[in-house]
Parts: sequence; structure tokens; C-alpha cells
Amino acid sequence: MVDNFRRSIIANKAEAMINGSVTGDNGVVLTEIPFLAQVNIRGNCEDKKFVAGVKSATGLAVPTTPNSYVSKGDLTIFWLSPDEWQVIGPVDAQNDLVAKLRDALSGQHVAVIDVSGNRTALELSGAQARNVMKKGCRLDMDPQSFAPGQVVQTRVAKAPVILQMVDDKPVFRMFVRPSFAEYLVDWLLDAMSEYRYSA
Amino acid sequence: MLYIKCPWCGERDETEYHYGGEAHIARPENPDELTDAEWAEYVFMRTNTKGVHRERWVHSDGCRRWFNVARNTVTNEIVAVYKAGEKLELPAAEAVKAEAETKKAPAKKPAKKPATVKKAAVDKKEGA
Amino acid sequence: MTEKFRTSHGTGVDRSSVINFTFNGKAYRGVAGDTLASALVANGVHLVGRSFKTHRPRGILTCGSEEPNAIIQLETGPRSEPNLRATQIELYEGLIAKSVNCWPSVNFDVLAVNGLASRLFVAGFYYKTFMDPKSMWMTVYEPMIRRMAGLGVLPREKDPDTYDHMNEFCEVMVIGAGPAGLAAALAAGKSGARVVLCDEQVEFGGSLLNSKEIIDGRPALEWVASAVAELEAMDNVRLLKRANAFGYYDHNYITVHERRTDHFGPGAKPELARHRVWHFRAKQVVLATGSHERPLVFADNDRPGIMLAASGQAYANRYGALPGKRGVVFTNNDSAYRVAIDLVDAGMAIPMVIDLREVADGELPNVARQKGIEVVTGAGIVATEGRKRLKAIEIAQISSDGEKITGAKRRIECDTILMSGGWNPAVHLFSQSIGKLRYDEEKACFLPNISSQKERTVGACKGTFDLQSALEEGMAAGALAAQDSGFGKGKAPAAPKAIVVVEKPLKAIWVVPTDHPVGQGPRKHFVDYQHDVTAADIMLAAREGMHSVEHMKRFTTTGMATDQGKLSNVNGLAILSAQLGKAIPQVGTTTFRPPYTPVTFGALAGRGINGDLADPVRRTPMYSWHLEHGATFEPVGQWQRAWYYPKAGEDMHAAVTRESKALRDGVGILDASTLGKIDIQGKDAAQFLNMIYTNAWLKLPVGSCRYGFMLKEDGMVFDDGVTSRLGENHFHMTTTTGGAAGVLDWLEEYLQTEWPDLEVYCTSVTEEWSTLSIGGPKARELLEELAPEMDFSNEAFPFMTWREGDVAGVPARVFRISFTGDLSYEINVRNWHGLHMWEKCMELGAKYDITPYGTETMHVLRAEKGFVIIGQDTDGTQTPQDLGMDWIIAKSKADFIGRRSFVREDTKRSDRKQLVGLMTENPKEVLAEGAQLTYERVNPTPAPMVGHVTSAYWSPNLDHSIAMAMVKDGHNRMGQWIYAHDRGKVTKVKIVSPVFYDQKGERRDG
Amino acid sequence: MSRFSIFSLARNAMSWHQNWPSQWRSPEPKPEYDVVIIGAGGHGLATAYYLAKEHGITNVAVIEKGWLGGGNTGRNTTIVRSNYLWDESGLFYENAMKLWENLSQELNYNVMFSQRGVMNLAHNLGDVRESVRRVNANNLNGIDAEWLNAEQVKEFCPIINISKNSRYPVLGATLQRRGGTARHDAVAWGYARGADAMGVDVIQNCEVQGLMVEGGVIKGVRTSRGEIKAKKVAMACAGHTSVVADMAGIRLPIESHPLQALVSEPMKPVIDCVVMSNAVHVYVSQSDKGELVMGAGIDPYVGYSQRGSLHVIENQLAAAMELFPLFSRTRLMRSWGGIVDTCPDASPIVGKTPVKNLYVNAGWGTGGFKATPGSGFCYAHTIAKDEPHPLNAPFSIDRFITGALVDEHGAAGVAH
Repeated sequence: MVDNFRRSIIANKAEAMINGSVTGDNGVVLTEIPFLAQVNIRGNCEDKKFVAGVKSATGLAVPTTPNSYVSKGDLTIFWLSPDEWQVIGPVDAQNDLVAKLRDALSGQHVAVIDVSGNRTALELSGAQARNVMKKGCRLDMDPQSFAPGQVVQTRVAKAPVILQMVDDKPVFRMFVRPSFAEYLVDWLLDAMSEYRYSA
Repeated sequence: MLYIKCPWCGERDETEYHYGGEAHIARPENPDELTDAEWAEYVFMRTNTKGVHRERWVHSDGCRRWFNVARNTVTNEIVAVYKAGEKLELPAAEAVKAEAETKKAPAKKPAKKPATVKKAAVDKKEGA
Repeated sequence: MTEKFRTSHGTGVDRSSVINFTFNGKAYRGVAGDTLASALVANGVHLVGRSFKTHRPRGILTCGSEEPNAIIQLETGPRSEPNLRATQIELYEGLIAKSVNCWPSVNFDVLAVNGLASRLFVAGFYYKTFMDPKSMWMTVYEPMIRRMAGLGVLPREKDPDTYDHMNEFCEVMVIGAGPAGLAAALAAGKSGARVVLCDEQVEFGGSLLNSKEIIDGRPALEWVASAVAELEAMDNVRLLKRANAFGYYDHNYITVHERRTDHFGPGAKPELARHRVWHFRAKQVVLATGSHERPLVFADNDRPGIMLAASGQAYANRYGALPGKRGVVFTNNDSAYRVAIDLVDAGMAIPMVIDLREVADGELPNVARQKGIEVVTGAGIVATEGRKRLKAIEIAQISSDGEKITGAKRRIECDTILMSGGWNPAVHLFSQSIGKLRYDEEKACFLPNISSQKERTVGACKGTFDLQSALEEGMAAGALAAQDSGFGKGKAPAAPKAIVVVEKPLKAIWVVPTDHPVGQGPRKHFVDYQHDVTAADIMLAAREGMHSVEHMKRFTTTGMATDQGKLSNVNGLAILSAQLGKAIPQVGTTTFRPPYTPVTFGALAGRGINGDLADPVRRTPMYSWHLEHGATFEPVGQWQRAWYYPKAGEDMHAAVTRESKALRDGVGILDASTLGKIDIQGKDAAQFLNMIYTNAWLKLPVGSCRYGFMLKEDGMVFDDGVTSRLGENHFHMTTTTGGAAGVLDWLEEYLQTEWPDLEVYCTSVTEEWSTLSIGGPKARELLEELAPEMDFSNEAFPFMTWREGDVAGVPARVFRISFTGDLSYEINVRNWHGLHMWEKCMELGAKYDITPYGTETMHVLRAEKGFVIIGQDTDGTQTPQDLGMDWIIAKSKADFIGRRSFVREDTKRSDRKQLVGLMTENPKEVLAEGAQLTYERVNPTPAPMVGHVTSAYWSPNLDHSIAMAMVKDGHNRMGQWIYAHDRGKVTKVKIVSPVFYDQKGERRDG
Repeated sequence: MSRFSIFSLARNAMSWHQNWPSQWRSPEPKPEYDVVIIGAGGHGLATAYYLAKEHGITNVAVIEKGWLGGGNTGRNTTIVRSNYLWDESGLFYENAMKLWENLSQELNYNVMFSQRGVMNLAHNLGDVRESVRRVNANNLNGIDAEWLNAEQVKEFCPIINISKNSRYPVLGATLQRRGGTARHDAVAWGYARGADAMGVDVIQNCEVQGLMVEGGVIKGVRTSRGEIKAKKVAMACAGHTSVVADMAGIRLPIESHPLQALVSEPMKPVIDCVVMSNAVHVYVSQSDKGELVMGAGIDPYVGYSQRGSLHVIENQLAAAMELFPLFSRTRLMRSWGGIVDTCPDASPIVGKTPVKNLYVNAGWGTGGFKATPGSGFCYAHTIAKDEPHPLNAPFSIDRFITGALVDEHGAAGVAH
């Protein structure tokens, strides 16, 4: 069923993102990927039952390495903290995910929370994407330090984000709280301006 | 800009954290049994160490874990980072340094705070 | 005007590419590669500025960032920039520059009259005078001082340029791209480590750019070119030119200020950030920051035409601009002989080198002699002539202790002095890193001694002044730094071969005598040029008890000018030491602080200078609707909340009156999405809440809600909100808008550090949910229409409970809670449904004349009910009892956070300031929030204040003003009249219950 | 003490300034003093001055581990104001203000106290409420204070951006016209010279290494230059108070934090008053030399390093650009840090300690410089009489036990 009621909080920025993006080999492109399913899981990964439960519900082994994620098909699990993970799934998958996870983990000290609305996703890609990230993010963005398979919680400019390295084209995905989304878009578009000029 | 190693997320800039003050001040288990002065000791009094200071930070922008840092407040050198509930064994060299920092104060504290409170509380925390 | 002093030799300029520019209103020509200073030198212009205090004519002294004299106002209009150094301004076509701090012109400066009174204007004179009469300080003396002070002028317009920041990480950061730095970068780069090499100059090469050294049998610049080419070819190496490493902070955090577009002039594209501040976190640092030549302190050593020797050499060799027609070299060391030789080779007349040392028998002096230059040893310049340009000097033999003139004076006509008092390693960054310095007697300078961070120092910065050793040190340090950062084996590549010239030691004579005792005659020995500080000033400071170098600096202002003491600090310290009869290390040095050279404010602000980018503005999903419907916004922390929705012609009062009545009579809708929301789960969740809140939580039924206070351990209220039980072990907590992040950190603090055994998880869901508060007698009807399948009757859905269901086609949690006292529901839907839900409410609510209301109306309505707002009615000094809310403290609980503090002497007083309502005599008069209260009407000052008005509004529903206040002993004074004071206005007010409206609470059920 | 004046200046100019006497002696420590003051900053020196002047106690040593005036006295942004919220603070700082107003004449030393007016900006409705509250409290306490609306703010300080679209819109400001700035070094020097002239020994390069306590009574101090006996010992050592108090086993509710400040290059005058914005941590004035003098926010962690983090300055300047767009093209010339001793309620501790005849004066946070004369005046009284002056009685250590805090946090009036 298509949900005709939902609206992205930055729907008003769609055009600005298109105009602000620079295509081509030396470009950088900013887009929103709204409405992704996001489910937060709290639990004890040293408990085999927990690991098994997550596995049975998602088909994925819960990542225990800090700052990493695992993916299979259209599901991804982010490590967020020693007892916290976030499952990212396709649009509208959240109800199913929550049900499966709660079922698989019932009886354990866990929390499974649908947080699909708690953040929206921005994707920054292109040859200059890494340079744009470096302007706003205080983490080491070089490929040897931040590679596909890694996800961190940090800040871009002054917006808290979950930052996923999707692939090394590079593609960065930022999960940002909706209230910060317009600020972050404005900030990124401003930071991209020099590449518009030089392109 | 301090560079602090979160025990889980790794090294991050100071701006990702919030400072949580002196570490190892455990909340008394039976506040009602304390005198006002003893309660004030818990709520307000701080060591404010010049030298290696054990303090708490929380990785607010990251994993939201509270943890402990032993930092030299004169040089900002971080001597150790350890998780909440863990004990810190200072490396021998650092222990000597820390000792040297406090050497200047040979006069020792009269026990302003009943040792039992602190001890009980500390045991509780560090055993946790 | 033609470039009369331009030669055909400059290695760094392209004489075929002519650039026109204007200086002090006059047109000149320069060439590509010139700085403003070199172009002026080429044109024979030396008078470029006036000193700060006595407006003495000053010339170009240096060729770099240490320049104290040639201070320029560049361009006009919004891009005008004050206080730039001519030695660092790259020439571009059409450049317009003028000297600062002179009027009407640098040639004829009225304030030069100050020079007449210079005998009065000694160090610290202003501490001794301008005191009488007292009133004249503010009216006459200080305004006069302020008018005279200051250098350039800030443009009044908004800066049209942009700035940005870049955060980078590297294994090896090499600062300074002279021979040692280039070598270090090469060695480190070959290891594969990420290497950064930065330099403040336009080109890499450092001192080699200015000299005529030979490396590997070729001109050194060829080696530089090949080294740079090699580095450029390495993917792992980043090269930054025009990049001043200005700060060395904790944990190897290096900050670099890069000037990216200034050299294009005003035509630069504003999209390109004009300046960039780089933040580097380096595993290892190699400091190759070089050294600064030190001026000699001799009589009237500040005339235009007097220049540092190596700078004169740079103008000749690099820029092909001769400093003058006929000059002398004045030195205490061998390095200046190179200058004499190069200048002669370049075509300048250098008849003489005056050497303070009794013997000058090194290789270089001998070469100079072979060139026919007269070398006068054991002698010094004891006087100079020429007001706007040096005309002549007098030299004489000096006693070996440097104290007095021993022979006859000899007058020599010349237009240039090239002076060298030795070299100060640029230890600024090393010192900033908390590295410890030591004083080296033989080199007469401070050198790095003990490193504090992961850093190595090489080359001239380490006191290694010979080229071969500098190259070798660089190679070694680069390789080791790479190894320590995990790359390579630490083996240094072979260094190239330079020609080794042995230099003899210098002789430090800190003040060259003249024919009267220093400071006791007309001749002045300048130490700090820009600030007009003389040797006599420093001696005076010492006499007056300023024995610490810091006292001396502050008393005389030595080192406090825009050159930050690069030229003056060591000379000043040495003169102070001599005056005190102590060795230099005993008197100490000063601590160097960032920045190494001044950094543009805009660059430090970064993208932040563009309004909203400075700090996030947080918006709710309904923000766009509020905006379209004319809402006025109120900032609450970073959030923008709708404040009120004025209709055409309405002011705030009218809008709020309309909104308030609408809610009490019909139905109103408020965007409450900004409230903090925390999901709390686990078998110990209720027990945890029992410790966190003052009231009891264990027995709250599932499906119910409860209002709670959180206290800090000092017993004072710090946040509040409604928390609902979603399941046996599952709660939904709300916090204040501003408190959300702090409360979550605080909950985690207790959970993780005090009670780690509790099985509780807290997760922020603030933005998962959009919250719409729908209130008023018609609220139920609207809700029933929005959610036909839900039962909103009082029986099925009583006050302080919550239900889940489909509302307007989307899943929702509906909480029946009220901050207005009226029947009220808070609908929570997923963030992305917020706008839909709002629009649906407006659509279906139209027939009830649903009225959107903002925070102001919300405040009025809650005040009518006497509900407090944390942060408005409280300020961190109130207990729940002070707020008249004893009922919220569970008597049954042995402990909760803050409880113990209640029984402290001051906290348990019964006459603390307490929350009450206030009514004015005149119903129309609305008190001022912040009015102070007294028991008595007339009071002398200081008057005993007994409290203040925390909230005050016009209540349309009561047709009366209302106010809430904290009043000392207020709970015992109900019905008493007291007095409110607001900026001279006194209003009689009656203490009443803070619950003004519907005191029996009959309206909340509709 | 030779008097300073334009005439003495002219007279000395005749002899090329060769005959100026030292402004203070450099005495060797005596074996014993009536009072030893630890710390030769503004507070310690002022205390010695008033002990001698008001109480006739001149057998006093002020001992200093470094150079006099070298701590926070010489590192602050020199703002002086007395518009504090609570009666206790307001009356205390107002007493200091009255002393400031005659200080140059009192000390015969031009401390360049310049009452150019201090504005505290309000950027949101909460700020406005708190500002009005403070103005009214000040007025009733006899302290000059005004509320200015945005247009009046602009009139008083024309370069300020009051656009409604600013990220930090200016809704108004409080103004204390009698507030202003002073020349910080001169305050220390003036007090040192004045105290010295009355016989006080100011002993520099003398570090306290221990406190001699016997039976709960202070007997003296152990220093790097030997033991010095004293009937009374008074701490005035700001950021290092915890360290010194610890030598007597006293614990305090104090944390020492880095606090940074900076100056720009000097420019022709652009701003004549002092502007403070607590909300965004911008505090700015322009010195008589033309430099913008700016204070930043306090770094959050305990620190004795006298250095802070650059991002604090970057954030401060970003906010400053919004308020003063024309600052963009000036340049940061110097930045530095101090060690501020902060109390949980943002008010100081001035009074007795559990050790008899040992006194404490600390916890000034950002208020220390402006308090200098008042602090010295009251502290001297406390030491001389062994009981607090009524003005500093509320600032005892005991308040942390009784709960009678003087909480200046909520009042938007704390910083600087």
C-alpha cells in the first residue's frame, strides 16, 4: 500500500539539491532518500540468544565491531554502540521488521523500536564528495580510514548524523534528524559551491 | 581540541563528547544517614586535581557511553581511557608522575568526609 | 614611474609580465612574482609607513611575515582590508594600497608632532598621568588616545567573500618548505605515509628562494624544483602554499590558514572560499619553520633604508630589486657577508661591512674582502642621518664589551643599511606545543629543547643554520616520523650535497652605543619598531621594578604589535637581562601563543559567517505550514516554534486574545513536536523512574500517564514532563524542548555509572514523533471525526491515559493530557505524517473554527491554570515545595535524586521564595515579567526584594491580567498586598493562588 | 612613594627618566609576618593594600610563585560591571564599582578605568525576561541599569546587526553605563606600589609548597624560599586554590577551567562600548590601542594548562560575525588562556576556612577582575577582624552545606 500521507521534511529542498549538485566526473551530487525503514535494537550481543534472534529476524549477524555495518539484500545493520544497533531496510519494511525482531527476541532484555521517522537520509556522492565531507566532518574521511563497511555517529557541520560509507565511488549516506535536515542540506549545498564554480 | 579515544568508537575530537566532571564520586547509598556536610561533600566538593585527573566523559554524538579518562590537567596528555566500572592501573611511569604532582602537598587531608561513605560507594561502583 | 632599482637577475619574477598598481595615490609598475614590498623597493620607494606612537617615518624592514613597518590598507570598499604587510601582498593588476595610520599622507603626517613630546612619551607614561582632574579621563584624555591609536580601517560593509574549513588527517605533517622541510617531506613521502607540507610563502624553497646556494652542483632552486616535482607526483603528499601554520594545539592538532584567492585581487570569484582554515590531526609533526633574522639595536636604527640583511639579499636575488644605490652591511655574524657579496654581484655599491666582532676571519668575510669590500671590525654604527630616507651613517670603534665608543667617528654617505644581529629560530609552534626551550649562548638564541608532543624540529628552527646539516636533519626526521607513524623503516634517503661554508660564531652586542648614554639624548635605539619601544624604555621598565620579562613586555608593549614580537622579543629580553645583571635564561622567555601570524576572523568563523549556517535552525515537520500561514516564530534553543499566528491587522495582543478564546470556547491546535521524547524499556524501568522522578511510578497502570519533576542532587527542579506507561516494562517519557538532550545524557549517566545493574534501555525518539496538541471543549468531537474507530469518551479514555489507533489514516498514539486545563489530546504520529495530520486537523476542524495557536497563547492558557514552565517560572533555585507542589513528592520513597537536599538548613526553611499568583488592582494592567517585588511600598535603596514576577499576561478568558511570581514566604501571605517594581513604575498587587481559572478543574473532561 | 603626575613626568623627562624609583621593592622574605597572602594577583595585592590602609596591618607579605599580576589579572578581558542579579552579588559588586570609580586617584596610578557602558544582549524571550528582571533588581539595589530595545541598542552601538533575520536576533539589551573596562596590569601594579609604600612585602618567585597547620590552626607557609611563619594566612590564588587548600586538607567546591580570550590587530575605533552576549559567548570591547578584545566561553574540562581549544574561538567568532558582520576582515593577533576557578553556583567563596586563621578567597569564575577592589576590601576586613564583612558574609563555604547558594547561573549575568 502506498502511503500517500507522508511528506519529507525537506521536500522544499528538492529543487535546490538538483540545482546545487554538480554532475560529471569531478562533480558532487546531493540527494535525499526519504522514508527508509529504520529499527533500533538494544540488547546484549554476548548473549547467543540475542545474536540468534537478530539473525533469524533479519538474516544478518549483528555486527559487534564498532563503527561497522553488515548488509545483505536490502537490509543493513549498523553498529551504534556496544548494546545498540539500527536496522535499515527498504521503504515500508519497518512494521514487518519490528514484528519479526520482537518475536525473535521475546523474553530477552531488549528494546526494539521503530525509529523510521527519527531520521531521514541524505546521500552525497561523486568525486568531490569526500572533500565536501571533510569540510564539515571532523573524522578522518580518507579511504584508508573510512571505507565501505563502516558507519559512524558523528557530526557534519553542527548536525548530529549517522554517517555510512556506502561505497568508494564514493557515496556517503547521512542519517540526520529531520529537524536538522534543512540546515544540513543548506550547509552542504554551500560547501559544494566551489565545485559548481570549478566544474 | 582534545583528541579523546572513546573506548568503543575510537579517537574523536573533543566536540563529540560532553565532560562529566570528576570520576569515582559514587552516589551514597543511604543519603538519609549522612550529615548535611557529608551530603555537600558528595554533591559539591571536588578534588580539582592539578596533574593526572580522573574524569568522566560521555560520547554524546556517538555511542552515548559514559567512560573514564585519566588526563594530565597541566599538559592535557591523556594517560588512560577506561570504561565505567573499570579500575585504572596507572602505568608505573605515570603513577610516579602523578605522585610527583601531589608531592608538593605533603600535608594530608583530615578526613572531612567519613571514609566509610566514600569507601562503600567506591566499592559499589568499581565492583559494578 | 620606472623601476629604477630593478635588475635583470630576479629568480622569482617574470620581468616580461608587467603589473600596474597604485600606492598612496601614485601609480607604479611591478612585475609578476613581485610582492607589494618588492615592487616598491624596485621603484625606490622606502618610506611606507609611520610608527604607532610617534609617527616616525618608516621603511620596509623585512621581506616576510615578520614585517613591522610596511603596514598597508589594501583596496577600498567592502573588500578593503586593514593592516596587511606589504611584504606578503602579492602584486596583481590594478592593486590599490595605502599606508595606515598617517594623515594626511605618509610623507607629511601631522601626528609626527608627537615626536616632539617623545621625551615625555616613555614607556608606561600613561600610568603616571591623565589622572587629574578625574572627569577629564573620559572626556578628554582617553578619547584623544583612542583617536590617535589603531592602524588601518575596517570596511563598514558586509564582507562579500566566503571562508571555509577543512578537516584532515595525516601521518606526517611538515611545517615549512625550506631545505629541511622539503627533505623531511621527501623522506616521509617515500614511505607511503600521508604527508602534508605547508609553507606560508607563495613558493616552496624557504630561504633557498632568496639565496644563491648550490646543491648537488646546481643552483639550489633547481633542486627545489625537482624536489617539489617529486612530491607533487606522490599521491600521498599534500602540498599547501600560502598556508600559514598558525597554531599547534593539544594532541598534534595543527591549524593552517591558507590564503586562496587574495592574489587574484578583488576579481576573485566569491564562490571560492577566500581563505581556508585547515585542521590537521597529525600522528607526527616535523617543524622546519626556519628562523628570523634579528635587527641590531643601534642609534636611530629605524630610518627608511635600514633593512634586515637577508631581506635585502632576497630583494636582490629573488625579486631583482636592489634595496638602494649604496649601502653598508652592519653585522655581528658571518651570514651577512653573503648578503654583501650577493648585492655587489647584483650591481649595488656595498663599500663596507661593519662588524661588531673584533675579528672577522671566516670564509665569507674573506670572500667579501676579495670582492673589494672594506671590512671594519670591532666597530658599529653609532648614528644615522636622513629623515625620510637614510642619508649617512657614522661609525666608530666600540669597546669589546660593547659599552662605549672608543675611537673617532667616521661619516659615510649611504642610503641603505643591511643589518644582521644573528638569527632567532622560529620556535613559536614548538613553544605552542608546550615544548620547552633552552637558551644557546653561542648562537645567542632560544632553541627547542624538550618536546612535549609527537614532534621533531629540524633545520634553522633547531639552530642548524648550515644547509648541508639542515638537509640531512630533514631527511632523517622525515624518515623517522614516518616510521613512528607506522610507515617505512626509518632509514633516511641520502641528502643532496650542498657546499659547506663554515661560519664563525657571532658576538652578541645587544645595544650598540652612541655618543650619549642610551636613552639620555636625542638618538633612539628601537627594539620594537611598530610600537616605538626603545632600549631606553626597557631599561626604564627594569628601573621601575618590571623585572619579569612579562612585566617588561606589558609595561613597554614590546612584542605586542602586529608582528607579535618576531623581531623584538629576544632583543628586548637581552636588554632587560643586561639591565638586571642576570643571564638571559635566568630572566626567561615568553610563552608563544597562537596564532603564529595574524589570522582573519572570517576564516576562523568558516562557513559560519553566512547567517543560518553558523548554528542549526531546527524545524518541525509543520514548519512550512506555519510559515505559509503567517506565523511569527520564537526561537527556543535551536528550534523555531510558532509564537502566534497574526491575521491581517492583528498585533500580538489581538492574535493571542483570539487564539486564547478559541481554545477555551472551541478548539485550538498547537505544534508540540519539539518536546523531548525518550523511549524507556526494561524490567527495571519503573524502578529507574522512581529514582529519577520525585513521585511514585511502580504502580502506574499500563495505559496511564503521569506528570513528574526531575531534580538535580541539590534538590532543585531541572526538568519536567509527562511519562506514560506503554507496557509493563515500557515507558514513553517527555521532557521540555530545551532539556531533551541534557535529560538523556543525565539518564544514561545514572544508568551507566551508578546503577549499571538495572535492566533499562533509553532511546531518544524525539523526532520519531510529531506532536499535535488539540484542546478545547470541541476537541473530543474533532478527535472522534479524525479517528472514528477510537472511543474518546471520558469512561473509555479518561484524563491522564493514552490510546493507540488510526488517526486520519495513519497510526498514532493519542495522549489525553492537558497543559491548558481544558479537554485536550496530544496526537503523536510519525514525523513524516506530521504535516498530513496537521492539515487533516485543519480541514476537519474547520467547522469548529479550529484555531492554530502558538507558544504565546500556550503560555497564557497554562498560566491561567497556574502550571509552571521550567526555565521561566523556575531558574534552578526552586524545590517542588517552593512551587507549591508538595504533592508531587512521594512520601513513601526512601530515596530519589535530590531528595536528601530538602532537609538542609536553607532548603527546609518555610519562608523561602514560593510560587504564587498575583492580581493587579487595575484589571487591565499587565505586570512586566521580571518586575521585582517588595513587601512595602516605598523603599530606600537598597530595597529588600522579596521576589519577582516570573510570568505575566493578559488573560482574555478572565478579562483580567494575571501573573505568577516567586515571593518570599508567599504561601503564608495569600491575600496580602505587595508592590511590583518595573523601571520606576510601582504597582500594587495582591498575592493569590496561581490557579486563576477553573480552580475546580472541571474543564479538563470537556 | 613618589607621586605620579604630569609634573613629575615632566621633571623626570629633564633627567631622561633616569631617576624614577622602582615601583616596589624586591624584598627577601622575613621569618614571620602578621599576615601572609598567597598570590600576588589583583585580589591578593588589593587585600594587602586595604589591610594596611584600612586596618593598619602592615607586617604583611604577599607571596607569588611567578610574577605579580601574572595570573588571571593579566589575562582577562578587563570588563568591569556590577549589574548582578541577586542582592548578595549586586551589593558586593556595586561596592567594588564604587571603589573602581576612584581607583586611579586612590592609587595615584592610572588604571584607565573607562566607563564606556556595558551592554548585555538579549536574543530570545527568555533572555528578555531575565534581563528585565536583572534591571529591576539592580535599580532597587541602587545599581544603574537600563533596558534598551533593539533600536536603542543600535543607537548605542551602531555597528551591531539588529536584523530580525540574524541567526542571533537582538531583541534588546541591558545597559550599565557605569560599567566599562580598565587596564588590567595597571591594577596589579597600582596596588602593588601602594601596598609596598605602606610596608607590605611583595615577594615574587616564591612558591608555596606547604601550609603549616598545627592543631587546626595555621602557623605559616613553606615556600621555595624557606618557611615563613604567619599569624594569619590568606589564599588569593584563583585557579590554584584547590591545590593550595589541599595542603591544609581542605576540600572546596571549585573546579578550575581554561578560559580563552583574544585580541585582534589594532584598528581605528569601531566600537566604543562593551558588548556581551552570554547566549553565544561573545564579549567584545575595543582597547585604547585599537584592538578588539574578546572573551570566549569557558572550556568544559578541568585544566591548568592556560590553553584551550580552537573550536571554542571558532564558534565564538562565527557568532561574532552575525552580531558584527564588519569584523570579518580583521585578524586575530593573539589568543591566550587563563585558569578560572568556578563554583557550582557561579558565585565566589570569600571567608574563613575550617582551619583557624586560614582564609579563602576563590571561585570567582569570570567575575574576578571586576571584583578586584571590592574583593580586596572585604577580604582584608575578614582577615583583620576574623569575621566576614557584611558584604561577603553570604559567600562563605558553609553555603554549600546549608544550601543557601547565590546562584547567578540562571541570571544571564554570570560570564565575564
